[in-house]
Amino acid sequence: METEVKKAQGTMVSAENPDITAPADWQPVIMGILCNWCSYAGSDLTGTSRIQYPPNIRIIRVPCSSRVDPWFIIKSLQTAADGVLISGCHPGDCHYISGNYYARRRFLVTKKLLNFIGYHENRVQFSWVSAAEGPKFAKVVAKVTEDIKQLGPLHRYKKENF
Amino acid sequence: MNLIFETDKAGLQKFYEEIIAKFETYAPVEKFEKFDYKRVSKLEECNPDSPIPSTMSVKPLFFPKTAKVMKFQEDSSGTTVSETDEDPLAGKRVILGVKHCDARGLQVLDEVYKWDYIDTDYKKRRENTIILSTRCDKAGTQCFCTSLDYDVENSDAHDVRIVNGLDGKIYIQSVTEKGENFLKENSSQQSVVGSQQSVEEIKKHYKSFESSFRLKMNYKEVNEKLQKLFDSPEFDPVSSNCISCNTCAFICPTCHCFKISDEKIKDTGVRYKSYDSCNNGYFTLMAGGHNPRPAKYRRWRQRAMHKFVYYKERFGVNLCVGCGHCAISCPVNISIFDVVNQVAK
Amino acid sequence: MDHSKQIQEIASRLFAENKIDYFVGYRQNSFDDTQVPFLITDPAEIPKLVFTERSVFNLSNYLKPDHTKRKRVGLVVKGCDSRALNLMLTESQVKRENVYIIGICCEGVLNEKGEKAQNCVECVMPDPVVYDEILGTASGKREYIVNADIKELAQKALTERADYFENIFENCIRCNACRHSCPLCYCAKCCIDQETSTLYHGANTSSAGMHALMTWSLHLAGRCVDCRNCEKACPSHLPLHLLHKQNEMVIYENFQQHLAGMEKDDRGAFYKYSLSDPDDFIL
Amino acid sequence: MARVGVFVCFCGANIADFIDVPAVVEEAKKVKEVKVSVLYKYMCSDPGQQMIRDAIIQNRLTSVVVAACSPRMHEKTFRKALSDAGMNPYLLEVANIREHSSWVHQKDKKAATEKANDLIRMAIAKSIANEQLHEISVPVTKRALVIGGGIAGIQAALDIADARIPVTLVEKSPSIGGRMAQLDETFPTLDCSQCILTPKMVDVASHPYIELIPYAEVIELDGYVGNYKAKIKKKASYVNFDTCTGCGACTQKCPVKVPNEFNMNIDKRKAIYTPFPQAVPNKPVIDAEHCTMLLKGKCGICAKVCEKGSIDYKMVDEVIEREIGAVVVATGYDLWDPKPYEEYGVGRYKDIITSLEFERMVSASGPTNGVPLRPSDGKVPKNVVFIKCIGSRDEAKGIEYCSKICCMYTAKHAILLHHKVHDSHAYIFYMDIRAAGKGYEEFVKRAQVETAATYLRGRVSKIYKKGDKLMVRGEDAQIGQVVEVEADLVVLATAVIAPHENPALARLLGISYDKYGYLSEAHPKLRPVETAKAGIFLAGCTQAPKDIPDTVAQASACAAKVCGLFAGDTLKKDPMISTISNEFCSGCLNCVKVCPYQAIVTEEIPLGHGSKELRTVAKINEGVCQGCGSCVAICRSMAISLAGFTDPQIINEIVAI
Amino acid sequence: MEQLLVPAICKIEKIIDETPDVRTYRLKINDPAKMESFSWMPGQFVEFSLLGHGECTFCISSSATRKGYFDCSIKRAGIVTADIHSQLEEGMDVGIRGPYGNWFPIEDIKGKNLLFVGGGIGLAPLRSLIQYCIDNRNDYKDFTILYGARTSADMCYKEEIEEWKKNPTVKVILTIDKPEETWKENVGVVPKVLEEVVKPAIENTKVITCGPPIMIKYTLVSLDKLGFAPKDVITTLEMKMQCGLGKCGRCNIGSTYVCKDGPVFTYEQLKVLPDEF
Repeated sequence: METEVKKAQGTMVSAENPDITAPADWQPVIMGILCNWCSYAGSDLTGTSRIQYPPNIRIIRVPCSSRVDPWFIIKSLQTAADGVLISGCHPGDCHYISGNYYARRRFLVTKKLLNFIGYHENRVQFSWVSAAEGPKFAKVVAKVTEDIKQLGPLHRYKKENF
Repeated sequence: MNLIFETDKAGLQKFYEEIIAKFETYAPVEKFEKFDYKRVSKLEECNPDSPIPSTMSVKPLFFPKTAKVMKFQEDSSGTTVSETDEDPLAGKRVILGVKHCDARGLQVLDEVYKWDYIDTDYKKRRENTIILSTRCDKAGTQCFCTSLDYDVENSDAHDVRIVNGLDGKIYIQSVTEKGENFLKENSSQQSVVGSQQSVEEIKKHYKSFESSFRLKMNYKEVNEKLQKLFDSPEFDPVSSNCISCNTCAFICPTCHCFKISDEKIKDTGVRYKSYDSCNNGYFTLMAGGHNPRPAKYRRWRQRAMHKFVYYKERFGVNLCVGCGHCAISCPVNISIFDVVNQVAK
Repeated sequence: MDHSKQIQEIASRLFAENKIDYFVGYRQNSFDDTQVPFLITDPAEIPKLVFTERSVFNLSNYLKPDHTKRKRVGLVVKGCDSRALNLMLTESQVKRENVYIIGICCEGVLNEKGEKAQNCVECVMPDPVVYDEILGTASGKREYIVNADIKELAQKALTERADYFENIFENCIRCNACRHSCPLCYCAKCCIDQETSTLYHGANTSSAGMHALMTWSLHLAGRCVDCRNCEKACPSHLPLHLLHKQNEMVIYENFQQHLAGMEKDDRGAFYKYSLSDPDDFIL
Repeated sequence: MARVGVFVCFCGANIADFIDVPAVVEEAKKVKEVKVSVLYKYMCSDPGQQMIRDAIIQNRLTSVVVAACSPRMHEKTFRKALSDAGMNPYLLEVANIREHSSWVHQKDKKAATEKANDLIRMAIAKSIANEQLHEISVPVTKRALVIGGGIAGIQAALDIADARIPVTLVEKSPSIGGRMAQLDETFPTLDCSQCILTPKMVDVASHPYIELIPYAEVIELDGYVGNYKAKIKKKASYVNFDTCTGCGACTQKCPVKVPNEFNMNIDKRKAIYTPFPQAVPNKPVIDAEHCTMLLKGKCGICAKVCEKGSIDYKMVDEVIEREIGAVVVATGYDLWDPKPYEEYGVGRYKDIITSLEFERMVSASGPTNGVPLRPSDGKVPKNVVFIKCIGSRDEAKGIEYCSKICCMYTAKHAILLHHKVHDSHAYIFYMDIRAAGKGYEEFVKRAQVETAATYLRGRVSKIYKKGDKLMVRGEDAQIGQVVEVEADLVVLATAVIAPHENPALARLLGISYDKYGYLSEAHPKLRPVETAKAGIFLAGCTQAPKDIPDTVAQASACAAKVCGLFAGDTLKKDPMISTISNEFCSGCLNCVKVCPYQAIVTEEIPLGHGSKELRTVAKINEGVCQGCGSCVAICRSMAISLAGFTDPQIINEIVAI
Repeated sequence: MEQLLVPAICKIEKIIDETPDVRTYRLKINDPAKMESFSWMPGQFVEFSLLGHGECTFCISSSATRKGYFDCSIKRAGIVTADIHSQLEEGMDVGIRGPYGNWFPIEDIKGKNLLFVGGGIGLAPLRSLIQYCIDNRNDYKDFTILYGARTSADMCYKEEIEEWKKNPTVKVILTIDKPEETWKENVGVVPKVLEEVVKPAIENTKVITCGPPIMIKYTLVSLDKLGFAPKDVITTLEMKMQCGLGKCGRCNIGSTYVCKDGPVFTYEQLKVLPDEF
């Protein structure tokens, strides 16, 4: 009921927790960590193909998804990010042979653990985007952005605002 | 300074309720199956008569596990330092259910904090706090407060003490002037002013309390022996199963070592002061790699000697107050009582 | 489950044959029926050695402190302890020839309240997986049971869970007892303590606690053997097993029923992979 | 303190139209480490680079951030600008504000500008933690491995060997020659395939710098550019090549007959055989699957007739190792199996054949001595229908791509048919005629005019049997009518596909392949012969369908690449690799297990300062490490750091927003 | 306490490269009033913070008799010092708390012959005292400065040493551990040169020494051999410190707080301390 009122007033109300609200024009910050060989190349292709996607993502380049230590995710969630997207090569396509297989295991456990301690599962998402999948990258970013917009701003465990 | 009220369980409840309604009150609150001093707004939330292994001492209310020292901001013109937010522990407040040993711990800590540079924050917190202690009826398995250099019965570490008498009587007694004034202003209407008889009653009851101790030692002898035992080989075996965690120091009511650390995000940062422990191998590690206390037994020696010799030497009071918190919390049940007695055997 | 006599005999023999420098077992506490770890170098102290269902502490932890590290050690291990030891062997922390392992077919130890401990109720491997000598009767591997607390928490609403864990992280005093009591936390310098490390948080706030405990539990994911040394060591009595059991469950269910330290040379779950690992959570 | 220079590129209108560049420049100035922040139309141009060089010197910059296109585009260019100004090139960071902002947020200038600001802030923050890095030089083994002995492999091997670089050429079948050896004449010149190929094959066999290993496969490849170690399995041939003279007595006397795959199974060969008369090496091998001696232990005729005693039934597979510096992969192509075209009666009607079967038939040395014959009755066909795009450009049944060569060889087949059977007539059903290439269009014209072949634009919908003829029903799109052609023989121009072994080979070599199984080049335009793995190159159809001239060109390009790689005594290697701190390493050695390149070894170091006791720690082999960072993320004590992507760099990026 | 831990912001006036790994930072507190009231005695130390990186303890290496600034000489040894070296430039801000600790017994050594024995970066606290004594030259008798370093490049305060050499009332003896081609002064470790070259008179002499632990150890032996009474030998101790206020417990040696009761001790005082430094 209260939620409805807030929504009617143009306030964004989190689907995760109705106590979390934000102005209607609130924009999330999404930390994107992409592997150099597939996903970063894919995101470049999105650019060269001029495929438009929401501007909320901030991209960090790493050599391989296996470089992604779970604390990158935790640190991101503790600082500016409202959500995290990590993307690598499709299984079998890893430039470094097996990196994404190791990464995949860590990602699953990290995602479930974060969810277990109270982060919505959509806060942290993963994708495989190959160098050829420019359109897919745009789609993934759009989906993740939309998901996180539904969840609203992340407040818990944020580094205190100095 | 010997205002005594005699009351019963219901009266005491009322007395507590009144305080909680009126003041910023802290009391033992059960959390994860142990007691911890937390802010309370209702009597039901807490248990001022918490059982003895309370684990957490009252220390964090005066010396918090982490405190902001300052904030700083850098920009192209330079650096500016600013004070932190208001100290959340500096207001007028009352703490209920403090054990005698815990209260004594604060008294002991006062010495180091008022020595030379005065810790004004600590001082303010102390001054603004009224401590209502509850005397234990029975000693815990690791308690040895009566064996040390202070008089538990006549301790003035608390402002007001609450003693359970026999046959359901409860005595509320002021110990300090601060306590007396507090009692005068906040005495429960139901309370009956006690008499000389109640003083006797309290004393009598103390005897039975004293006799319930499992651990007893001759403090004077131990202290004297230890002074000469810096090089004792016994420190090694007594600390052999120590796993070098910092539990004992962090929960000790009188351990006061801390570290200063900065945390910076972009151009703003905060300087924190947080607990540290001499059991930590890096504690005395200097830049360049020199470490005066690299081995575990050396760190244990420092801990034991500091508690039983050095502090006494310097400030005239024994740092250990015999609360037994460390032994209860120690994952391998090392008791400082055993350590010093073993070394000073 | 009283193996005190046998252990005393074995210890005497090992000392007599000069096979060990240290023996690590348990000793009765003088004031109640609990036991503490007991390190001896002097055979005269052997009669104090005991082993009963009160022998709780995971003694593999004593293979990491400096004074036993490069010595020959005789060690008493239960099922879970031996799994930890197995991983320490796999991860080159202990030389097999330096430890003489007395494995005990565990019937479960008791918690503080005198009941059978939860991890023993849910134990998958009560028998030692690595040993030189075995005491008791092996009962074999049991079926994996999802931790009851995890199941209960998973039922709760997300925000409720978040509040619950925030409370945990808030109450952590960062004493690091959990880490020091864990046999698998043997790093020379812990990443959380390294002042050079980006993980370092000097502060003791809930976000720092969350960061530290999460990092810690992820470092133990696929390695934790559920001995619960950490939880018993925690002075704040935090339910640390929740984090580990959650990871263990996810790993067991998704990665070929991996359980840490069950087999010789079996790596932690994060140091291997399978082509058939779940992929459906990835967009 | 760090002194950072920020250089923002307009990229003409590419960036400036969608991002408020001057505002971005001003925003960057707010970061206290930034000493200079400027913009320019084209940062990658000479004046742009000059601007960077000048600013570095004038402002004593300690790191440089270029906000422009993707680092994958111009990182090298700008690094060079830095080194030209005397600065370590790895102090550069590129903020990708074109591909990641201006091009993808063209409708929201405000958001694109904000994002650009953040990306630049992140790059500045990262650059502050950048360290000076220096290229690593590793020794090279100057020997190339060529996998595949078709025309691509032959050409590459010869070109490399001519540069006096030793080459090991591995071919899986008993002879080199590949697909080209099966062809009759080649378009557009109609010169005889064998005539131009055989001399090259002989050259390979006799070249002092080429080691030819036929009937063998590469089974393992370890190491890294310049320092690979290959394991090659030589399949047991049961014939001692050293003593065999290739007299052929054994093949004549062998009683076992087996379908001849070289001739597309049109005729039979023996169980001991040379694939074709001009084979190189011209030595027979025993087909272990069919030899009765090997299968049942009876027969042994070949051994009896061999004067040299070269037959050795006890021979086993042999694994040999070669240290090599570079690999050229030239595994060629397969042909698509047209079975899914059921409506054509493929498999039911014997007189429907594939183009390569037709090719073998018209070959002078082929099974039918150069005359096409109907498989059903052995008669010479008069009306022959050729159908193109069988499998190619057919998403439903086959593959999406165009096989590139079918238009040309079908035209060739029409001409050859005309040459061999003068009174014949060719009907060609086609979708398009793709004849781009030197002399190609003319060649198709020649087929249409000289042989009067009937080109029918349209798909064939059905083939059915009528008497001993095949009725081909299709649409002639030009007249918009259904046509039916009575055919004696139908030839299907089946699609070119990647060899089915390619994925396994790619995994073995550590390179990637596309969804069709073709091996992936590093860049489709600019690095068409390299793979993403340094030192491995691609030649011929293994990368994509090609005709012979293109294949030869690519093979020569590979050779040039290999020669370039071997030009110096050492190789320069990217310094972005891992290093392990002894101080922090706890010696769990999980990194050793995780490393995909076996780049981590162990090392014994003193336990403490001056201690005699030792402890084991992990150590990176600089030459082998490829910088993936797998070990970094699994190292619990954070002892490993990956240059260029260190924890402080990444954390700086994360907190910079 | 928290306020006591808040540093004053100082500007770096000048950075002097002393040796490849030692730099002297000349500092001035931004607030003029604070700078005015900032006074110290030779031997005292400050807590120097590079904000966001941490705090380190350094002695003040100049004398308060030289007004308007103070020097800290910093050797690159650990993480924070490495950051200090790599990040700080002239004109930047740092935090300073202090001065803390005791100082050299200025009054006790009045009217005495002074022998300064320094090694490496150990000259820093001595420099403060030397400057002080030179500025009050008449209060003291003979001055001898013995300074040793591993190599000539590792010598700190080279320009100032030249100045001291020019001063006729100061005797300067330099030594390096191993011979070097262009080196014309003594070669050999400090204790050896002390015994063989300096041969100091014992009468009415105070020795002030500071240097790396190994040097101190053997210098004390030499001084003993030469017949100096422990009470006439003064040194300063290096100990891990954090607060400088006698609270954090890090610098405890027995019941002594090095940060309050030290860092200056006589050899006599050191002898009774537990061996934990």
